[in-house]
Amino acid sequence: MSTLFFLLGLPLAGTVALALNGHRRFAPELNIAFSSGTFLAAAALTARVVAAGPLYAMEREFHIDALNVFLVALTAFVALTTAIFSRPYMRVKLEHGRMTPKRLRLYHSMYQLFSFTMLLALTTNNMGFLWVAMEAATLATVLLVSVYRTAASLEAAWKYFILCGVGIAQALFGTVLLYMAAERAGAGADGALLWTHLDAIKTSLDPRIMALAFAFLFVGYGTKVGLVPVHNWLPDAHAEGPTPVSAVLSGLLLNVALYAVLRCKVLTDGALGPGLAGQMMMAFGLLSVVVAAFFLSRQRDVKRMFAYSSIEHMGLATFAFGVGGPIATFAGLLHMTVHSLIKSALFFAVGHAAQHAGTQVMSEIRGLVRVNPTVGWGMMLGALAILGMPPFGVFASEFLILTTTMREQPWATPFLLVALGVAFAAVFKRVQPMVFGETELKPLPHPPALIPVFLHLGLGLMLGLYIPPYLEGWYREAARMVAG
Amino acid sequence: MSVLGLASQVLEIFAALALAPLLAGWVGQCRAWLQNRSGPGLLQPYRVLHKLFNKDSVLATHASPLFRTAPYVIFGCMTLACGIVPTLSTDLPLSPAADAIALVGLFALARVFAALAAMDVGTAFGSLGARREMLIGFLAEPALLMVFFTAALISDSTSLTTIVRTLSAREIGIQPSLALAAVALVMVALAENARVPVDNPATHLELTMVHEALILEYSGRHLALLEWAAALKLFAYACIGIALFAPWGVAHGQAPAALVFALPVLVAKLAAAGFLLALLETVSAKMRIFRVPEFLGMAFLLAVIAMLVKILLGAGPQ
Amino acid sequence: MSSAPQLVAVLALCAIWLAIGVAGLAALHRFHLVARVLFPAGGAVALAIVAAALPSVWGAPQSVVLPLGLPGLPFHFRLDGLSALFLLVLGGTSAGVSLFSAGYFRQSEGTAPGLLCLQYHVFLAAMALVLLADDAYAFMVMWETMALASFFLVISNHRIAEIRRAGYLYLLIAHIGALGILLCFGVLQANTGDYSFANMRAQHLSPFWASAAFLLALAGFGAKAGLVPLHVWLPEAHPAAPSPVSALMSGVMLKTAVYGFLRVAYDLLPVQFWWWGVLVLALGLASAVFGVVFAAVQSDMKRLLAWSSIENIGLIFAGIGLSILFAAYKMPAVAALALTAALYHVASHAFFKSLLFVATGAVLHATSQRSLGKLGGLLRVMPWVGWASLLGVLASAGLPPLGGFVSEWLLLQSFLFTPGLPNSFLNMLVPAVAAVIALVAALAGYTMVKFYGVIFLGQHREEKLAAARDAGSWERLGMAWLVAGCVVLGLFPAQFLDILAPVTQLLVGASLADASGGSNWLLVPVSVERASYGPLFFFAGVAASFGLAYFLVRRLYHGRLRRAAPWDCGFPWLTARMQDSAEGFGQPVRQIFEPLYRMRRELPTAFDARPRYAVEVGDHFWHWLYLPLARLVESAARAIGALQQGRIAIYLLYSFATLMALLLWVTR
Amino acid sequence: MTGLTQQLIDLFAALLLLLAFAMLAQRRILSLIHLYTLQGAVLVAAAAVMGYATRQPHLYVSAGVTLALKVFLIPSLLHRVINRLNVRWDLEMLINVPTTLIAGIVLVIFAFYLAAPIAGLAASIARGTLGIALACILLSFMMMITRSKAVPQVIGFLAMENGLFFAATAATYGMPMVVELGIALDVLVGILILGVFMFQIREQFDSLDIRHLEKLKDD
Repeated sequence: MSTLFFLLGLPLAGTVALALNGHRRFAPELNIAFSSGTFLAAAALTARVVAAGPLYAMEREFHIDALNVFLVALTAFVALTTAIFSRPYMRVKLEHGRMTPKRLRLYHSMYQLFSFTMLLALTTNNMGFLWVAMEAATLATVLLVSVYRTAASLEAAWKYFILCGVGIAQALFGTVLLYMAAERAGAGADGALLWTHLDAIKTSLDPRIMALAFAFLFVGYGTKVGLVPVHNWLPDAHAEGPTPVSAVLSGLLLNVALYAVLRCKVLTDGALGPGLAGQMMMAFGLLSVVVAAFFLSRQRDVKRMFAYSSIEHMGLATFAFGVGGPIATFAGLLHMTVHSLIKSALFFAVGHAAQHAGTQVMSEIRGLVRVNPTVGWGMMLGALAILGMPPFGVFASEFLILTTTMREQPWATPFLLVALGVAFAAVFKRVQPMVFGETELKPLPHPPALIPVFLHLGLGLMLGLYIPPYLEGWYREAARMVAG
Repeated sequence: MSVLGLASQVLEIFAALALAPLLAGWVGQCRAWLQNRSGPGLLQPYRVLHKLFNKDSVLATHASPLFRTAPYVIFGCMTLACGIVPTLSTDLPLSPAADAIALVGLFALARVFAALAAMDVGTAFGSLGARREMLIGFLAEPALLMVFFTAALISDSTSLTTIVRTLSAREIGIQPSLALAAVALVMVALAENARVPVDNPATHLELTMVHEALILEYSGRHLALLEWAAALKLFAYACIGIALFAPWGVAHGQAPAALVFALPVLVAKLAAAGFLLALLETVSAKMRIFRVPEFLGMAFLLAVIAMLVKILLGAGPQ
Repeated sequence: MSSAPQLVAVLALCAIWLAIGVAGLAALHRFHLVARVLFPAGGAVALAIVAAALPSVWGAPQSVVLPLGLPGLPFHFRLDGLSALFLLVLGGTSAGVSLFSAGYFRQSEGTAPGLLCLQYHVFLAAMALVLLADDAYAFMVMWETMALASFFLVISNHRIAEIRRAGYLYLLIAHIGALGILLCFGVLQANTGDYSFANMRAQHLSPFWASAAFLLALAGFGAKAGLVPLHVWLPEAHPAAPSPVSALMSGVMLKTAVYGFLRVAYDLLPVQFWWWGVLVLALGLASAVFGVVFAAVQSDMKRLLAWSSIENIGLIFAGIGLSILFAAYKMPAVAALALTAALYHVASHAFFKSLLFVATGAVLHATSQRSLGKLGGLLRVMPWVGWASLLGVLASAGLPPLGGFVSEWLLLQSFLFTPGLPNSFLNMLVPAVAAVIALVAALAGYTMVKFYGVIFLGQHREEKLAAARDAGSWERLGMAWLVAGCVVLGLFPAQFLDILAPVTQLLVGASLADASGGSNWLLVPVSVERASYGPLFFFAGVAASFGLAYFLVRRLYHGRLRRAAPWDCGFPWLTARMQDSAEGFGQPVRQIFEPLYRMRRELPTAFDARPRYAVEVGDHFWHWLYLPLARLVESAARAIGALQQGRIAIYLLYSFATLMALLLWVTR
Repeated sequence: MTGLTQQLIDLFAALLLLLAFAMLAQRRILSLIHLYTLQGAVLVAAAAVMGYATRQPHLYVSAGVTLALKVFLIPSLLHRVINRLNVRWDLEMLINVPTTLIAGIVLVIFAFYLAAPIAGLAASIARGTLGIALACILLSFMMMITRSKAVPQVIGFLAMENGLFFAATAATYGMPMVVELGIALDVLVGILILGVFMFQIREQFDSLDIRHLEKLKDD
C-alpha cells in the first residue's frame, strides 16, 4: 500500500510545498522532483499490478485493476514530462511579464493538486469519490486556466467553471441514482458506491434507474470528456490557459473523464444488457468527430485548433467504446493512450512555436523548421501523428476502429471518412505553412525542452509498430472488462 | 522459312522500291491528263531522284545529327512497311515480325522522325509543318487502325498475311463493313500521303502546306530519300487497300508460278488505284487546314462504324 | 527463416536502405559523402533487390512474420510472383534513379542533403515493403509511410508556396485514398478480427460486400494511381518534386497502387463480376484520354510528363479492367493477355517515365527552366541527355520497337477478343473502346513530339541556353541504365513474358506462355496465325534498310555536305521566337478537344497597342468537383461554427437540451 | 409518526419547488440570495426530519454541514460579494418571466414523468419527492440559462446543488458520509473561487455582465 500512499501523497505534499515555495527560483525543479517521485511511485505500482494482479487498499476504497493502472502510469508520465516542459516555458513567460512569482506559485501548487485529483479519480474505487475528484480537478484547472488573468483567460476559466460545474452536477445526480439502484439491489450502505461491489451485482441493478442514471452520468462526465454538444468549454480553456495546462487538459483530464464514463458504462451494460450505453456513446462520439472536424477548418489560433482536434479524438475513442467488442474497445484504449501522448507532445511543440512567434495566431507563425528545426519537425511529426499517419500509434487505433466499424456499424463509416478527411485537410493546411516556408521568427532565449516532445513522439511511434506484451496484456484485460 | 518465301520477300521489297516512284509518276501523269495537261512523263520521279542524289546536301548551320539521320530512318521504315504488306505472296518471312498494328506503329515511327527532324532546324515553317503533320497523324492513325481492326475481326487475326489469305478466299461480294472501311481507308490515305483535299503536293504556299513545310530544309540526297520514302508510303497505302479490299491474285504458299503471275496483277491493280487517286484529287478542292480534323474525324467515325457493323451483322466468312 | 531465403534477403536489403537513410541523417550536411557514397550504395541495393527477387518470380510464395506491429497482428511479409514482379520494376528503376541522384542533388537546394537521403531511402524501403506486406496493418503502415516520405520529398524546396500547396493537395488525397483502402480491408477481414491476407483470402464474401470492398479498393488505389477524377494532385505534385523523386513517384509509386489493386481484385477477392471490369475499363479510358489531352497542351515540361503519367496509368487500368471482364466470364487465356498487357505497361512505363523525368531534371539543372517556352535546341549542347530522352520519348509515344509499343500492342490484341464475350452489350461497346485506345496512343505521339521538339530541337529560345552543360557522369550512368531498360523491354518481349507468365498464372490461372509455343523471338499471344510481333526482326528490318540505303547512297553517289543558314523565306530576321511555341503546338488539340478543357483566353484585337495573348487551361474536375466540395465543406463549417458563438447561456442551453434528449431517449 | 414526517417531508419538498420557481421569477439579486438561503434552510429541515424519522445519525451531520454551508457561509459570502462589488441592481433576463415560468411548468411535468417509474423503487420514505428534486435541478438549470449576470448564474448553480442534495436525501438518505464531506468541500472551494473570479472579472471588464464574456467564439 505504500506505493499507493506515495502515489497520492507525493502530489498532495507537492501541492503544499509549492504553495509555500512555488515562487522561488528552484520551484520548477521542485515541481519536476515531485512529479518524478509520483511517476516512480506509479511505475512501482504498475510493476506490482503487473506482477500480482488487481489490488485493493484502504478497505476497498482504492482499487487498481487493468483498466486504471495503465491510465495511472500514463497520467504520472505525462504529468512528469509536462513539468519538464513547463520549466523553460514558464521562464520565458516570467521574463515576458505574463507570469509573476505569485502566479507562478499558484501555478505550481495547482499543477500538483491537479495531478493529485487525477490520480485520485483513477485509483478510487468509490463512485462518489470519483465525482469529488473530478470536481476538484475542475477547480484546480480553473485556477490554472485563469493564471494569466487576462480578459480572455478569465472568460475561458469562467465558462469552464460554469459549464463543467453544471455538467458535473448532472453526474452527481447520476451518482445518486446509482447509489439508489445499488441500495435497492441489496448492497449495504458501505459498499454501495464501491465500483467493484457494483460490478459484482451489476446484473441485479434496476434497469430503469440505471438507464436514467447513465443519462445523467453521461452528460456529466461527457461534458468533461468534451463531447459535442457539451464541449464548448474545451477550446476556450485550451486556447487561453498556459500551454502546459493545455497539454495536461488534453492529455490527462479528458482521459480521466472518459475513464469515468467507461466505469459507468460497464455497470449500465450489466444492468441493461449491451445496447443503450453503447448506442449513446456511438451517437455522441460520432457527432463529436464530425462536428469537431468541421470546426477545425475554421480556426486561426493554433491551440484552439488542437483543442478541437482533442474533441475529435475523444469522440473517436468514445465511438470505439460504443461500438464495443474486444477489438474496438482495445482500439479505444489504445487511442486514449496515444492521443494523450501525441497531443501533449504537440502542445509542447506548439508552446515553443508560439513563444517563437509571440502569438498563437497561426497565420503569423511561419517557417519554424528554419529557425528551430527540432521544434519544427516535432510539430510536423506530431501533427501528422495526430492526423493518423502511420507508423504512429494513432494510426494503429484508427486502423482498428475503422476496420471494425466497417463491418459492425457500416452506416457510420461515411461520417467517419468525411470527418477524418476534413480534419486532415483542415489541420494539415495550417500546420504545413507554420513548419515550412520562409520565416521572420527569432530564436528563443532559452533552449526549448525537446526531450518531452520527442519522448512522447517516440512512444507514440513505438505503439504504432510494437506494443510490448505486458502493455498488450493490460489492454486486453481492460478491454475484456469494458466490453464484457 | 522457305527459300521461296525468302525470294518472294526480297522480290516484294525490290518491286516496291522500284515501282513506288513509278506509281507516283503515274498518278502525276493521270492528273495531268485529267487536267488537260501533257504531264512530265511517267519516269519523272526517277529523274528527280537521280538529280537530287547527285546534288550536294545543304544543311542548316545548327542542324543536329538527328536531322541527318531522319531521312534514313524514314526510308527504312517505309521500306519495311512495303515489305510486310503482302502484295505478291502471303508467304513472307518478315510477316510474323510485324502485324497490322505494328504496321501502323511503323508509320507512326516514320512520322515522328519526320516531325522531329522538321523541328530540329528551328524555323517557323519546320515547326508549323511538324505540328500539322502530327495533327493529321494523330487523327489518321486511329482511323487506320480501326480499318485494320475491321479486317482483323473478319479474319480473326491481325496478321496481314492471314487477313489477305482469309479475304482472298472469300467470294466477291459487297460487305457493308468492308465497304465502309474502304471509304475510311481512302480518306486516311489521302491525308497521310499529303494529297488534295488535305494537302497539295504541288504547292509551296506557306499557309496551306503540310508535307512540304516538313521537308523544306532538306536538299540533295536527304531530300531524295524523303521523296522516295513518300513514294513508298503511297505505294504501301495503295497496297494496303489492295490487300484488304482486292486481295485476289496474291500468291499463296509454295507456288513460284503464282508469284510470277502476281506481279502483273499487282501492277494492274496499282494502275487502277493510281488513276482513282488522280481522279479523286482532280474532282476535289483543297480544304482549309482547320477543316482537316473534321475530315479525318469522319474517317475515324466511318472506320468505327465499319467495326460496329461487322459485329452487329455478324458478317464475314466463318 | 531459411525456408524463405529471397524474402529474407529482400527484407534485409530494405533494412540496408533504411540504414543508408539513417546514415544520411547522421551525415546531415556532408554533401559529398551523401551524394557520392550513399546514393550509389542505394542504387547497388536496388540491383541486389532485383537479383534477390528474380528467382522468386517462378518460386513458391515465401512468408515471414516479424515481431512488430499490433498485438495479435505481427507484420506478415510474403513474396510471391506478383510481389516479385513489382520488386523487379522497383529495383530496376530505382537503381537508375539512384545513380542519377548521386550526381543530381546539389548542396544548397532546400532540404539538407542528408535529410533528403533519409527521406529518399525511406521512400524506397516503404515501397518495397508495401509490395511485400501480407497483412492489412503492415500494408497500411508501409503505404502511408511511403506517402509521407514522398510528401516530404515533394516539398523539399518548401520555400515556394506553390510547392507547399502541391504537397498539401498530394498528401490530402493520398490520406483520403488510404482511408478508402483501410475500409476495404475492414470489409475483407469479414469481422474475424484477423487482418492477415491469408485470412482474407479464405473469406467468402457476399456479392454486396465483395463489391463494396472492390469499390473501396478502386477508389483508394485509384487515388494513389491518379485515376480520373482523383488525379488532381498528380500534375501538381510531380512537377513540384525534385526530378529523381518525380521519376520514382511516377515510375514506381504509381505502380504500387496498381499492385495493391491487383492484389485486392485478384488475390484477396475470391470472385470478379463483369461490371467491375467495365467500371475499371471506363475509368482507365477516361484517365487515358484526359491525361493525354491535357498533356498535349501543357507548357511546363514536368507537368506535361505528369499528365502523361495519368494517361499511362489509364492504359494500365484499362488493361486490368479488360482482364477482370474476361476473368469474370471465365476466359482465363484472354484475361491473361489483357493482364499481361497491363503488367508489361507497368514495367515499360516505369522505365521510360523515370528516364524522361530524370532527363527533365538534368535540363532543369542545366538551364534552371521548366517552362517549355524558354527552352529549345538542347540536343546540341546536351547530347547525352538529348539522345537518351529521344529513346524515352519514342518509348513513351508507343512506337516500335521500344517498350511502350509492346504493351499497347498486347492491349489492342486483347481488345480483339471482346467479340467472344457472351454479352452483346459489351460486344458493341468494345470497338468504340479500342478506338479510344488508338486515339490515345496517337495523341501520346503528338505530345511526345511536342515535348522533345520544343526542349531539344530547334534554336535556343533563350540566349543563355547555349551555355548549358551536359549531365555529369553519374547522371549519364543513371540515364544509360534506364535507356537500357526501355530498349531491352522493347526488343526482348518474349523473354520478359517468361517473367510475367507465372504472375498471370497466379492471378487469372493462365498465361501467354501456354500459347506462344516456345518461340523466343516472337511475341505470340495466341497463335502465329492470329497475331505475332517480333521486335528484333522489326528492328533488324529497319536497321538493315537504313544501313543499306546509307551505304548505297554513299557508294553510288557521294557524301558531300554543305552548311548554310536555314532558309528564311526572304525575311531577314529569323529569330528563335518564330519557332512554334509549346502553346502553339498544343493549339490544334486545344481546339479539337475544347469541351474537355476549362479555358480562359485573353486574345488581342487588331488595334491593341501592346497586344497580349494568354491562355490558361483548367481542369473541369477541379472546377466542378473539387471547388464545390471545398465550398461545401466551408459552408458546412461556417454553419457548424455558428454553434460556438461565445454565449454561455447558449452553451448551457446545449447542455440542457442534450440532457433532455438523453432523458427522452432512455425513457422511450 | 411516519404519517407526520411523511407529510412534513412532502411539505418541505413542495416548498423547495416553490422556492425554485420563485428564484426563476425573481428579478432582484438580493431577493435571490434570500431565496437561496431559505432554500438551504428548508433543506436542513428536511434532512433533520428525515434523520429523526429514520434514526440515521449521519443525516443530522449532513444537515449540520448544510446549515453551516448553505444557510450561513455561502449566503454571507454572496452578500459580501454584492456589497463589495456594489451589484444590487435588478436583473435583466434573457427570456421574459412568463415564458420562463411556463417553460418551468413543462419542466416540472417532465421531471415527474421521468421520476415516476423509478421513485417507487427507492427505499427511502421520501421516495415520492424524487421528482420534485429533479424538477428543482432542472429549474435551476433553466435559471442559469436565462440569467445574463454572473452572480445570479452562480446562485443558479448553487440552487442546482441544493436540488442535488435534496435528491440524495430523498432517494437514499444521503450519500456515504465521506462522500458528502467531499462534496461539501468542493462546493465550498468552488464558491470561494467563483467569488475571487467575480472580483477579477469586475476588475477586467468593469462589470459583472457575462455578456462581456462572449469574445471567445468561432465566427
